[in-house]
Amino acid sequence: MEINTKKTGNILVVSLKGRMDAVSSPGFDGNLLEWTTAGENNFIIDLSALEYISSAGLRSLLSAAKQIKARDGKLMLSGLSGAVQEVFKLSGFYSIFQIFASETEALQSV
Amino acid sequence: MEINTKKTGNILVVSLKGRMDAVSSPGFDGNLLEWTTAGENNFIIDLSALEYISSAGLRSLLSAAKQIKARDGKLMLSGLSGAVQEVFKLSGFYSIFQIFASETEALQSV
Amino acid sequence: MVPLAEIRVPARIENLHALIETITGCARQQGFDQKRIGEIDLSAEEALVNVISYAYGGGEGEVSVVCGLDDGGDLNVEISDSGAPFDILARDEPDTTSALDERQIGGLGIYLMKKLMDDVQYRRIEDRNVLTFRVLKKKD
Amino acid sequence: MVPLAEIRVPARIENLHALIETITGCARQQGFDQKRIGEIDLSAEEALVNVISYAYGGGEGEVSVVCGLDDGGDLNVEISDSGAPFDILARDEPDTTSALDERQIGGLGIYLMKKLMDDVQYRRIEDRNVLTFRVLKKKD
Ligand SMILES: Nc1ncnc2c1ncn2[C@@H]1O[C@H](COP(=O)(O)OP(=O)(O)O)[C@@H](O)[C@H]1O
Ligand SMILES: Nc1ncnc2c1ncn2[C@@H]1O[C@H](COP(=O)(O)OP(=O)(O)O)[C@@H](O)[C@H]1O
Repeated sequence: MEINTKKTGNILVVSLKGRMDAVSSPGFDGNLLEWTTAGENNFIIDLSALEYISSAGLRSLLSAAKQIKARDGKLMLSGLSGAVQEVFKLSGFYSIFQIFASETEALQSV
Repeated sequence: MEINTKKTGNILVVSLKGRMDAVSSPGFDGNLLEWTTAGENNFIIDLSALEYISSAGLRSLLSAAKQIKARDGKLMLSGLSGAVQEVFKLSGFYSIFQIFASETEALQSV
Repeated sequence: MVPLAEIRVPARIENLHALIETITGCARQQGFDQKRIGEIDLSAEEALVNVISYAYGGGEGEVSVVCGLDDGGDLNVEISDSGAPFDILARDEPDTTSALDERQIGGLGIYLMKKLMDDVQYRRIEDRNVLTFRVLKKKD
Repeated sequence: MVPLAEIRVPARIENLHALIETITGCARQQGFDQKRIGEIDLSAEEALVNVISYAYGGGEGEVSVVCGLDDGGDLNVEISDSGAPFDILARDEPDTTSALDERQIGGLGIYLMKKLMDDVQYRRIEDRNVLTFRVLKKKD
């Protein structure tokens, strides 16, 4: 999985690309720790280039949501499609995340 | 392997990323055919993000060089490092390509 | 079952992709579409990661995969280990409805596999845990 | 040889990555560094692509890989097929010096494997072609 970030205002936009699986998810967890330690509090995680997510990836996203909420931060997801959308539906993840069609719409909402 | 292109003057800069192996090389061959059919004649193939090349990749690059030369076109390579550099050395490919340290240096040479 | 492909490797995370690709390779050969292959990919990961993470406690062990077609021409994937007996299908359904604060982390892997595959079975055969899932052949 | 990992799949390009990753998984477990793993990756691809492309003519067949440690603790990788007898090591060295116009396309795969691996052997055992390469264990 490729992880790219860019800062827009006080929001860190994180783009995930490729496979978020049991091999790659721990890298995301490590990055999140770095970002929050550096003081980041508001996140958009854009999944439009994510092709695959397994329960290991869901675990990382859920754990991120809990950590960010505990810090009174904000987490939005955007760009879900295909297999990622299907897995989110099956897991009931639509009801626990703020989800936008695109990164742009997520940015406009704040 | 990811293939990205951008046009700079009359040169098509092609960036290869990831693995150029027996699975991915045929895709490159197909793209080359499209580019030459569309009239492209001058190429820089930037390998700075290429992590791996096998003989199947070498075959595609050599075949590209022969085709482009037959059309009186120009082919430059740039950004070789690590494993790609080692495989080029073992195969004697340094003597048959014009090779530059970076895409910028290749562009400056014309 | 006529085996199409087999792999036996140490149950370690660095072998996860080899294991998964052995399974998706079989599925590709059977002509399943991209979407179904993605679901097989996911189900395979879920089953395999459990073996890798839990079957041998902290110790070393192996995991085997056999793919093949059954008499009806459907794809069968058999994943087995020689760890302590553990029926992964006997677990309760995970929480998929509560809000963020109450939502438990984990337990979704097996649930997804059960939802996506056509039939999932656990058997203890001699000293092995054998998990089998079946993918019905595509209708022409 | 104590087998660390084994895989047997149809000799098809969609199984190439599963085969290669079975081999590099063994190498990782033995603690080889990134550079050496890359060389093993390349050598494995070269040997396997030949089996996939040529061993069975246009027909179907299987390819097996066994990785293990020999008595000296070095990694051995054995790649075998049941195609027509063909000693891949008997070929002439390819052209690595002539200029573009004269440079022949192809023939580099086996050459690279021979250059990079510590020992490469071909044997015909019963009805199988068996190619073995050895990677000396890293010195501490
Ligand atoms: N092979 C196994 N041996 C022993 N325990 C297992 C095995 N597989 C799974 N478990 C147990 O079942 C639980 C649920 O597994 P799973 O549904 O995949 O979710 P997760 O691994 O994300 O918690 C694990 O947390 C583990 O305690
Ligand atoms: N298993 C095999 N059975 C029959 N012929 C083979 C086999 N492997 C290789 N060959 C022959 O050997 C030639 C050289 O192989 P190789 O060095 O890998 O280069 P390349 O495949 O790129 O031409 C092939 O072109 C093919 O004719």
